[in-house]
Amino acid sequence: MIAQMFFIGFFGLAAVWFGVVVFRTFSMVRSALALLFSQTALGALFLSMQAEFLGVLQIMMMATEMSIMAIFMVMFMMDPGGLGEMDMTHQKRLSLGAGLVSFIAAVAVAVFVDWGPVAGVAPDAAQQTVDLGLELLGRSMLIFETAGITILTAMIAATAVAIKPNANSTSSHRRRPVSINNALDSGMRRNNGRSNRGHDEQ
Amino acid sequence: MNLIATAILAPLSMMVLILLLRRLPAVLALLGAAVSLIAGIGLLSNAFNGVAGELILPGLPDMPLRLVATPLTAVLSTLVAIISSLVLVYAVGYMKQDSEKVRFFATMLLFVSAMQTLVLAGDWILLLAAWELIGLSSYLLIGFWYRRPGVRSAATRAFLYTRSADLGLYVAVFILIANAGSSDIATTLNTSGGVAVATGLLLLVAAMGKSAQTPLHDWLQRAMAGPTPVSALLHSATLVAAGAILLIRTAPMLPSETLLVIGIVGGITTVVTGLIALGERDLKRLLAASTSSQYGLMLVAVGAGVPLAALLHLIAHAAIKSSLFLGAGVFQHSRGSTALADLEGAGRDRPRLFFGFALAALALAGIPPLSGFFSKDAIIAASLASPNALVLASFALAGTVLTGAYMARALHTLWRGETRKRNIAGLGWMSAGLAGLVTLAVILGAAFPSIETLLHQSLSENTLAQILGLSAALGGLTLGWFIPGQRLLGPLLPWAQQGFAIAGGFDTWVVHPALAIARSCEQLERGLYNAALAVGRFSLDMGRAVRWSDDRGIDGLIFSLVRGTVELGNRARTLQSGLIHREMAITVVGTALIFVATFVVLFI
Amino acid sequence: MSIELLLALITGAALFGVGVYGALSQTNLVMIMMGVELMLAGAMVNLVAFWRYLHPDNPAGQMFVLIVMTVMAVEMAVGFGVAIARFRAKGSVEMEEAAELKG
Amino acid sequence: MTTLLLLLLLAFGAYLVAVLEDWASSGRFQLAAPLLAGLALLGRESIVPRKPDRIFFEVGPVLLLISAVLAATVIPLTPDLIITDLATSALFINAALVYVLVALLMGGWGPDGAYALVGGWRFLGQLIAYSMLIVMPITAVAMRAESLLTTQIVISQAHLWNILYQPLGFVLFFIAAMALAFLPPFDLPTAKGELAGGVEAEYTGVRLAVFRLGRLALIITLAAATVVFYLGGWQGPWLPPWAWSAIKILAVTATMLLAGRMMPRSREAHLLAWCWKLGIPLALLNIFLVGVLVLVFP
Repeated sequence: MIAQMFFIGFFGLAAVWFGVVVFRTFSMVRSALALLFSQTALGALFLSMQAEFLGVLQIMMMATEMSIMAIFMVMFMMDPGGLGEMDMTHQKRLSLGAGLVSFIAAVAVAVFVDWGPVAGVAPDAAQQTVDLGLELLGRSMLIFETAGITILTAMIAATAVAIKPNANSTSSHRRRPVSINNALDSGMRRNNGRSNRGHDEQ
Repeated sequence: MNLIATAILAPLSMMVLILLLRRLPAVLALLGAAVSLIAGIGLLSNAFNGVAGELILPGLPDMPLRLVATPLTAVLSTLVAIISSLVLVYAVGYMKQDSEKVRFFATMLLFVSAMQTLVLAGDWILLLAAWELIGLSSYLLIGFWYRRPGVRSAATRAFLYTRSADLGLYVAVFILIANAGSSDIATTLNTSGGVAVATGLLLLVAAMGKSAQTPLHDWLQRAMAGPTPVSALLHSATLVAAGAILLIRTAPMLPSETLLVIGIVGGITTVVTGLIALGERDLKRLLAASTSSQYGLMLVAVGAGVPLAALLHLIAHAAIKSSLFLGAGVFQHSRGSTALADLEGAGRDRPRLFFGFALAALALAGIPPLSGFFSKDAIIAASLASPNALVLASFALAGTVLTGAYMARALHTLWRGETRKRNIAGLGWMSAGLAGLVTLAVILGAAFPSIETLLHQSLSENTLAQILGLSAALGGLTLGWFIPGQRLLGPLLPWAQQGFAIAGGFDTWVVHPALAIARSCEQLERGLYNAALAVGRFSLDMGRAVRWSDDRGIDGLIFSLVRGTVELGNRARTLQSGLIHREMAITVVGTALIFVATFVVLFI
Repeated sequence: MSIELLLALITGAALFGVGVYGALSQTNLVMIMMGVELMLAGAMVNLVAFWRYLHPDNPAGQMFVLIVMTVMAVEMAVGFGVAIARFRAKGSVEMEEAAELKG
Repeated sequence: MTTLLLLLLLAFGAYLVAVLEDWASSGRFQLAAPLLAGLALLGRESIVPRKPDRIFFEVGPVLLLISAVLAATVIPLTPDLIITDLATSALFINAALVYVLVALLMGGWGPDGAYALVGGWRFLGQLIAYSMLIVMPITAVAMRAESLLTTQIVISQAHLWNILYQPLGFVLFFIAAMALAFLPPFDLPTAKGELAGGVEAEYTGVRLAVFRLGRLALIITLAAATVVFYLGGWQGPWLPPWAWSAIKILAVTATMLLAGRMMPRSREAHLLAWCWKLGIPLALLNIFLVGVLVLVFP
């Protein structure tokens, strides 16, 4: 019990700290990976709350997601390395206020609401997995299927949005939209402080 | 009981494989059919050893889907497997030129597996599903050459006919399940009384649709638009057979009144479609019409209370009719058309093929010792033995005579006339399939006693029936050979050639009434329209009066209100910046306000 | 009222607050998405905590967490699709410059 | 105790893999070569490039090693020689191995170098290609074992090994495993020829040694996972379980090392196209077939 309490506190602290780091650092890759570690700490938190399947799943999924996040940062930010140390925030005071207010409100709810009796023991991991499987393919199959369809739709929609608009008409060379490779190269270029010509004409 | 699963899954998996690989479809299709055939034979041997298999899959909560291998279903599934594999062998040759083999063989396999499911189904729900699958795949197959003119409409027509008749099956099944409280066919079979009569009639409707009984016989002839192997499969052992199989399986529960209705419908069908066949100008359409008439004979047998005879005739007819169709397909390839006028003398080109065709035709006419003889005699004997022998027997005999007549007509046309020989691609495969089927058609008669023992029933030997049947068949043959069909029909000719549209036909039964209703509706519409116009005029006058009063007074009020709204809107627009972060900030603040408001409302 | 539950809930609240701050304060689309992810993560912590300490016998709670993960993935996919499209069109994903939605 | 033993075994295996790899690449079979190379690396000065991202630069190699070792903790060598018998071991292996990607990203970003950077991001594309092919065959395996426990999975193959029960899944998993361990022909992140070593380019001395060690551990772990999932784990006649495990693992490792030697290096675009257009449908087909087998022939 004590150990569980300690672990929950520790991993929760780690998650929050990394979450803060996400918005404190200048280097975009750092912030993406900080987000990753915050999510991983959450996975560990789930594990210490005996939700084994969820914990492992969280740890597995978030790694890929956040790495992709990182590469997008590198592609789309003007200063992914954070060498320029430029500030990329606005309406700071309002945001801080909103964050604090929501935090305090949530904590207040958490403290003052009477959560009723607390269950001591959770079913063991294998049993949990079996139950979850039966639940997914049994009572809440419809929800599960809907989630799957939703993901599929999102994939298709994202691809459709992201496809290069005029892929086949290479006639106007100078007004060709910026392609991902150029973005990657330019990200690299900015990162290294060198400048290689040849992409600038495009 | 993995044999059942194999019999169904083998074609299905092969279909999936074909669709995945998109390569060498013929080989895979033959493989699937062969495996399913082996499984079917295994089932049959089990049935001979008295082992009745059952495979129960988890289905609806308290109605599991089940596949059963009783002797009857085992025999049927073996039949389906044999016919389909031989037809597939033939199709390898027939489709040699076609560019879309993948689609063709995949659909055929889907069809076969659906039919196996239907035959082996042990409960109504699975049977319904298989029924629908058959309808779908037959639609796909009939419409296979969907680019050719008329094919699409033919496919759609066939689909709609069967569908509209399927309603009967649905209602019947729901009644049965609701009545017996279980979806198992065996348990539902011992319902009786009024429910049995009603469901029997409904099932009859479904069967009429699927096996093209009058007045729903029209679609079958149009369905000739599909490739020949398709029509061979459709007509012999699968689609059309489904109706008869349905009635044969439910025969134990049908009361006498329903049986009489069934018999009469079958009888009418066999005569009417027989006449149509006599008047036909196209070989395949002739065969199609004869199919309906043969199934009419089976219904007569069912109506006479001897489903066994119907089953035997179903089996014999399956082999015979498929071989006839395959022969017709060869002739079609050699002459490039199926019109009898073009086919004159096509038989002389290939005497061996014609010999096989003729054997099958004689078998259909019921000449001993070919298989048709025994089954037809069984039917005639059954009709003679039945309580209302007068009606049924006369129908059966008439059907036999007509059968002989149009078969002889077809043979006559094929034999007379000059020969124009032309080489055909893939003749080897085709004649292989044809030979196998003809052999079946010839020797199946020998297998009937064993089937009777398998089903623990026996047919009453009746010499009178044999004499009558034989004489009827011979008479029909002579008539058809020596007198051309048109003359034979006499005054009936025009009706027969338009498929007895007045005697039946979908159009008179549905289309004209629908049109009449539409016309009356249109009249009503017109009246309403005029009334509405009158009301409109009146209200227009009212409106003029009101506007005259409106212009004074009320407008001022309205306009001021409008101005106020517009200004409010302009103020609101400044709030809406289009910048994501500001929008989000507004959202958050708004949510917070909502929370506070609810809190206040709830607790203070 | 057990300390573990309270700790977990406070963690969730803190993550949510940080997420709100990030989503509001960042100028870059991807960073905003990070903020949203953090908010969702806070929600997930609460869900798991409620499942574990209030209804450990009901797997529906875990199912709910799975759904939230799905939502995260969907949000990533669509957000990045939009980001790519915008970067092609405008050459940046700075939200300060994106006022096309103004009506 | 078990932990210590297994870690020693892992280190020993890594050494053997190093020998094998040296043999496969240079053709000379000498047991001492890796030792000498390691000593040389330890001895050499370890340079820190200009303007690095210090944290990532240091953490990268260590994280690689850690993730490999973590994945190894749920792999049973004998029925009871396993560190943690998680209830979701089969999933946990993936979870641990995904961090190989993170390690490579860090190692590629940390040193401020173009080649390393390209290598690191390349591996991201590679992951998007292979990860599905790691997860879906494992799904099929778990379907047959009706459990995620690695021990259960091994026991479920008592009568018929999965390599015969679902060969398709084995092939896919094997290829994906090679891509995960960035062995040739999938060694995009550390391509010697085009990227001058890619992620490894900027590392020297101790860090490089740790990096290499982690990579070796990764290979041996993947081989062990293949053995557990498809080759019946410790099962086998006559010999004791641990011997069978060792033999199978070494055999699989040798196959992995030799398989890609002769092939040209694959481009990540081609890899993606192949994996998503061919691999994933095949994996789905595999799952379908296994499902039918499990249902029809229980």
